[in-house]
Amino acid sequence: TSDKRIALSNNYAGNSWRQAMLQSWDKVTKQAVADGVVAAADAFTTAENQATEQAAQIQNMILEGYDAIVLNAASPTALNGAVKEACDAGIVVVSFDGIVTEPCAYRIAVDFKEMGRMQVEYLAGRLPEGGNLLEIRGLAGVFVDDEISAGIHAGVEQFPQFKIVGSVHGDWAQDVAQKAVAGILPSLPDIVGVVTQGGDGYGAAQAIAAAGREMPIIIMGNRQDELKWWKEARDANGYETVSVSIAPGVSTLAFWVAQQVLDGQKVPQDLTVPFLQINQADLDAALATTPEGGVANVEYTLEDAKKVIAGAM
Amino acid sequence: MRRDPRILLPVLSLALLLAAVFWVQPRAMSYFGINLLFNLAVPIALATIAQMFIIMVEDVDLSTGTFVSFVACVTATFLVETPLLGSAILVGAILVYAALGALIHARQLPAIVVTLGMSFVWGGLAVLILPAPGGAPPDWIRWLMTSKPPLVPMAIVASVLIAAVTHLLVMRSAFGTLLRGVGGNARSVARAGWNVTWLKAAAYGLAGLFGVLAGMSLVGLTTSADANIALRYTLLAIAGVILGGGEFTGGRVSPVGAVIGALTLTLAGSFLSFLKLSPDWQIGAQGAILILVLAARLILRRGRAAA
Amino acid sequence: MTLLSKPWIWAYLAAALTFVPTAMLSQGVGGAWELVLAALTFAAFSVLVGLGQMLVITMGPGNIDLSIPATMTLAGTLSLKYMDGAAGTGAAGLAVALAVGLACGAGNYLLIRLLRIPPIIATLAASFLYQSLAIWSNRGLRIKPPAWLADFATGAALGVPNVAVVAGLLAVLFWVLLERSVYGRWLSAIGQNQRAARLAGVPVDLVRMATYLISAVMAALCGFLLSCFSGGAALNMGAEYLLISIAVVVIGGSSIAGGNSNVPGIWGASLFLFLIVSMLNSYGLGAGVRLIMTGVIIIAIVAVASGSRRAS
Amino acid sequence: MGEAVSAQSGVAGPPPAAAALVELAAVRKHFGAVRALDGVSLAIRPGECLGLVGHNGAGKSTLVSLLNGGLEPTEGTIRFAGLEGPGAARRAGVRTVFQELSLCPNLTVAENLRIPDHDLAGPGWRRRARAAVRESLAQVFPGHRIDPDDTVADLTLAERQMAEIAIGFASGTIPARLVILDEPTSSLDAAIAEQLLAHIRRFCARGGAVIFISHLLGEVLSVASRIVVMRDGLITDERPAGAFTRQGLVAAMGHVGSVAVAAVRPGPQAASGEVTVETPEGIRARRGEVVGLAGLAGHGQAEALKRLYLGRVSGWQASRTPAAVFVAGDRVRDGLMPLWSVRRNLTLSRLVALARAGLVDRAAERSLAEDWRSRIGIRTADTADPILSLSGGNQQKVLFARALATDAPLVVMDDPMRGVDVGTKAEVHAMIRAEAGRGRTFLWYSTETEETCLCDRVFVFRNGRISAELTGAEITEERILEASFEMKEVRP
Ligand SMILES: Nc1ncnc2c1ncn2[C@@H]1O[C@H](COP(=O)(O)OP(=O)(O)OP(=O)(O)O)[C@@H](O)[C@H]1O
Ligand SMILES: Nc1ncnc2c1ncn2[C@@H]1O[C@H](COP(=O)(O)OP(=O)(O)OP(=O)(O)O)[C@@H](O)[C@H]1O
Ligand SMILES: [Mg+2]
Ligand SMILES: [Mg+2]
Repeated sequence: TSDKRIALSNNYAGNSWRQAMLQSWDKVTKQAVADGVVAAADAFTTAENQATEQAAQIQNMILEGYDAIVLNAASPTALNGAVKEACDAGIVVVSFDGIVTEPCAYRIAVDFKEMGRMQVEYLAGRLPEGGNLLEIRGLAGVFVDDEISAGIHAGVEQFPQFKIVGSVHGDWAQDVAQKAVAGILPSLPDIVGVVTQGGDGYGAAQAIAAAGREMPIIIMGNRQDELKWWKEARDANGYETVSVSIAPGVSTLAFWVAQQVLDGQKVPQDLTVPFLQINQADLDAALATTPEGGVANVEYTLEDAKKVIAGAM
Repeated sequence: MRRDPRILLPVLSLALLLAAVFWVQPRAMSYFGINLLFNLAVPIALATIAQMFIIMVEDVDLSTGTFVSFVACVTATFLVETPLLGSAILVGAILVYAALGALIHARQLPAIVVTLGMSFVWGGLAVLILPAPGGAPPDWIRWLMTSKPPLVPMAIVASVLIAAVTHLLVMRSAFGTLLRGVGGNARSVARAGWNVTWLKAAAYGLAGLFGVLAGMSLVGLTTSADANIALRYTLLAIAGVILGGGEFTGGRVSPVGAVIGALTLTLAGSFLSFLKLSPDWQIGAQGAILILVLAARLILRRGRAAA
Repeated sequence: MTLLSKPWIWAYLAAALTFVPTAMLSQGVGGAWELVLAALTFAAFSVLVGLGQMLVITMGPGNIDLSIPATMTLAGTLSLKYMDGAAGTGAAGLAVALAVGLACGAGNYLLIRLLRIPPIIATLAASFLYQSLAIWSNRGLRIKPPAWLADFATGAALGVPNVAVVAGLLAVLFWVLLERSVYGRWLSAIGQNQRAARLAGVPVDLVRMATYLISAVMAALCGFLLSCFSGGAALNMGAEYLLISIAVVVIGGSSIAGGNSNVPGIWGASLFLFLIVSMLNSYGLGAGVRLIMTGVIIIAIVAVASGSRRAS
Repeated sequence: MGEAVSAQSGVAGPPPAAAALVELAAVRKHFGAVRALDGVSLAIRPGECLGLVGHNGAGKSTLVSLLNGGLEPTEGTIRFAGLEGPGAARRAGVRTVFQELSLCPNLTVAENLRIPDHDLAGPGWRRRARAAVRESLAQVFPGHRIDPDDTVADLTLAERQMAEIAIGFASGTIPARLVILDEPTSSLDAAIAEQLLAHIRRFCARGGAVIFISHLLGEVLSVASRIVVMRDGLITDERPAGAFTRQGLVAAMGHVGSVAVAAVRPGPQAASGEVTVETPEGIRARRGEVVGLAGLAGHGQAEALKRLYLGRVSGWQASRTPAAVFVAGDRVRDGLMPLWSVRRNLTLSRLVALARAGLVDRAAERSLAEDWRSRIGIRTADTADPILSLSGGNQQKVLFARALATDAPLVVMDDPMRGVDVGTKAEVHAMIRAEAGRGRTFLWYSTETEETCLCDRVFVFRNGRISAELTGAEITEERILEASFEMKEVRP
């Protein structure tokens, strides 16, 4: 595939997760280009997080004549028109994280529902008698938000000793989450746990500390500041929790999958990647490898990709 | 002589940009290429026209984007499942727009606040209709938006049509002239015995109508909708009106210019992605190109003043 | 002149109206006080950007600063990167943030003035550049603020949150500036009729530049405090302040047509915007309903406020 | 009283005799405590040209708004050829040219006809509008240079006023029967104004009626068939035009004494003071001199003044003593701050000097405003009143006061007496002379030759260039007119 050109279509770059994703892509694909595995692997980001803009971006990639497009989609369905056009033009489309439903595309999906459900399961293990939960959601109207939230609610159904007494939208932005939590806290009864969508744990902890409440179990989202806060709390009073999110490096997995498809390998349309979970025991190791202010990450190699593909066959 | 050459500037900047795009990406110079470059401009052009009707009466609409998103959600759900109810909702939305225009004038409310408030309302309704992305367009819209007329791509046909119809409506018809008069000097229109409240309602109603068309055509292209799908259109549409030679005050607008402005903005994005900049700077480059296009406007204007 | 005829009173009434039902849900007096503190804290950030935006909006139609979020992000990012969490760098960090604000403001005005671009578009375009700069400079890594700065931003003096004290003092300063100073007069004149202002000897260029500088510096200050408050600068941290900065100005009773502005209303509107979200969250309403209610209430406030203004 | 009764019962009965176009019966109009009109009865019949005069704030424009249907009377009735109620004025063929220009600047001249003519619509309306406007322009202002397709914003002030007048007289679906002209000649030069007067005479001879409001009494005397004098909201005198003399008219308006044009010729120091102004066009002025710019309207005088002013006063700094101040003639566009009070409008140019440590000294501000209110006779109860509640002429006085209240050595005036009544004019002339005597230089563009003749030195403009420089005894109406029209008459 040394003459093939691959493009990354990304819809958002405004948070640390996406920045880490772009960096992983850059690192791995640069090496791949240098090794002559592919001819080019260019990354494109739209200025605003909008399906329409990303659709235009994909159309431009078609015009540019890329052989494959690796895609983190702003919407699972709104890009189907553009993706279909790309497929029709003979382009391989591999979507990851934000996947698309268009059947001709490949999907590297994260089980967001499971990511939500397992948070409640973890809490059930820690607090068998249950209690009240606060849910921090993402951006209303976005697929990921809806999925994780659905998973959390499924978890609460499974473990009926828990009750969600408050739910706020943090828009996946630290400051918004902190503000929303601070606003709802006064009206909440005692809460035993905070279920999140990733990265909002630190803000929630700040708000709860400011209100002088007892610290509930906050599910973390693999951000370095969260891990650090967790470590400090653990060292101080043995605080225990779990951290879960997807690794931004999943973009590199998508890259290798695209490369495999271009190479003529048989690849199933639907692949799954596990999310990256950090338990109490892994905390120190994870913190050591996570850059200051960054996100816990793993990058994938060609071998990893082959394993994932083989596993799905 | 003392005729307005304001349409010249948008045309020139579009031509310049198009030349640049063809230069970096010659493959774009084809039926297929032009269609890809411009088809997403059609809903933007319609939204820009909607915004233009509001700017024409000296107001600004901060809800264009959420309104188009709302319409898209309705189009992708109700209009497919229960076409009658769907149409009724859309007509109702246009009437709401008209009523807002009347309210804004009758009670002398600042349009920017009312439309800001409405942007929350439309956004909330959209989230209620579609909590997660989904839906599908009615077949006829999909067919219309993907049809391939001979010789000239659909995007161009549609743009020309939009420009021509709105030009006739706004610049040529007696009614359009009256509406522009409201923007130019509402006091004297009122003194001449017109009911300015009605006229404002009409301008807003037209904006609503074109917003509805924008949302419907958008779903035709994207094949599904979500509550955030067109948030960007608010600023894009304002920028389009200004790029097209419009001004915020005095009822000075140009429908043809607005459509060209929308095309220019769409093209600017494509031009950038053909340049393959580092991802760090891709966002900044969008700003830079906006500045360049507007600076070109200034240079052209200078040239004219010197001549 | 009765209290009811003040255009800003409605923002406070609305804030009170949203406070009471929320406080009723809360756990006793302590809970209500907690809500007050939270409201003061978070409203302070809105006040900071709102004050700057108000000056810009006072200059009349077409004048809006859309670069506030990007300026906040850039100032927060650069200043925290400069301090790198080290002790004893607080003043220098603040200086860096304010310098970023000055630079952004100067950039905005340069585009507006030299290229004669309408301010809405100029600040929008510039904001993309600032955002890119922020990404390029730190790639979204969240660097922690020095400990004492973080403590200051989250702390309180005599029970009042420090950030609220800062925003309160600045609001007083802005009130004096607008109501009593020559600059305020000039600004108002420009907002009413820029051409006539120039012919009456108002230094229009100076005032306009100063205004864009002030707006950007306020955004930078807000970005600095916010990133100290929330434990680091994030690339998307200013996003919601775009609409908020405009909303607090107009809900606060300033005339959007320019030439007339209103400082007390900014505080009222900022409190209201925080409290309404709290109220709707506390009552467990979903995002859709929450958005709709917010919109309807905003419209209702201006409708009532303008009705009473005309009646008086 | 009897009239009011018949007006009420007249709705059902036949229209009253002599078919008056408009009839006002005991009409009052109050704005809060201000009694703008305090019981006015008036009838206008076809073929008549009614001259309406009165001091600034006498209530003339208020009367116009009532006649036009724009305002509802507080008391009393108005009937239009037997019709009453909203839209009656328009249906009766009443057309109005307002004191403040009221065209839509973003439309073309022809398109502006659409605003007053409600029935102008349907296919070909633009062609019809163009034809009607072109015909009317040719009739009223033969030799004009306005194209019906010109955008109004691109016209000079005089051209805009001409266009608006032409639209007032243009043929429409409802023909014009009564045309109300509120200070129509205020920005026209003498030659164009004469064309208008001639047209009014023709129009009335054909059976049309005109209400003509002006502070230029010569015009009123020469065109009106009947003159009505107003004072403080009341009609104080009403006679056929022949029965008035200029002096009599002035007396009837309530101005006593020195209204006669008193041209105090330059003091000795004026001729010898140092040259303080010198422009590329060739305008020169000395310290203490009153220099006039003359010529037909729109020949570059206003532009030259603006260039000069903007060149001297930077947009980047302000000082206690500005290098120059400007008095605007087009007050809505160039002068007023519409949201402000009279006081704030008045003190705007002197703010730096009124401030201490950047803050405005409000006591000093109030006393400055009060001082000028009485000095220049601004008719308002309180300087805290909004500027827009003042009559047009009084607003103009505020702008005057704004400029004179500074210590600027150069005062640039762009047709500043527009709409100012005779009495005040004389006072302002005297004030200008006194200030010049104290060393200020005045640059004064005026559309009234009579005023230009008061200057020490006059530059006549033609086609954007100076065609003559006149001084002292050379300054006569004939010389100015000559130089306005003849290019060869360069420099004596
Ligand atoms: N603004 C956004 N728009 C769309 N998707 C987003 C957005 N923010 C986060 N995501 C998605 O959410 C998932 C996990 O991101 P996460 O919420 O952990 O990041 P984040 O909390 O926004 O990061 P940060 O803490 O740096 O702000 C990913 O699938 C990512 O693509
Ligand atoms: N909207 C208003 N509110 C309050 N007072 C008003 C208003 N309009 C007019 N007036 C007052 O009514 C009086 C009559 O004003 P009007 O404009 O009719 O005078 P005028 O005779 O036309 O004077 P001029 O020659 O200066 O134009 C003035 O005292 C003016 O201040
Ligand atoms: Mg987050
Ligand atoms: Mg008048």
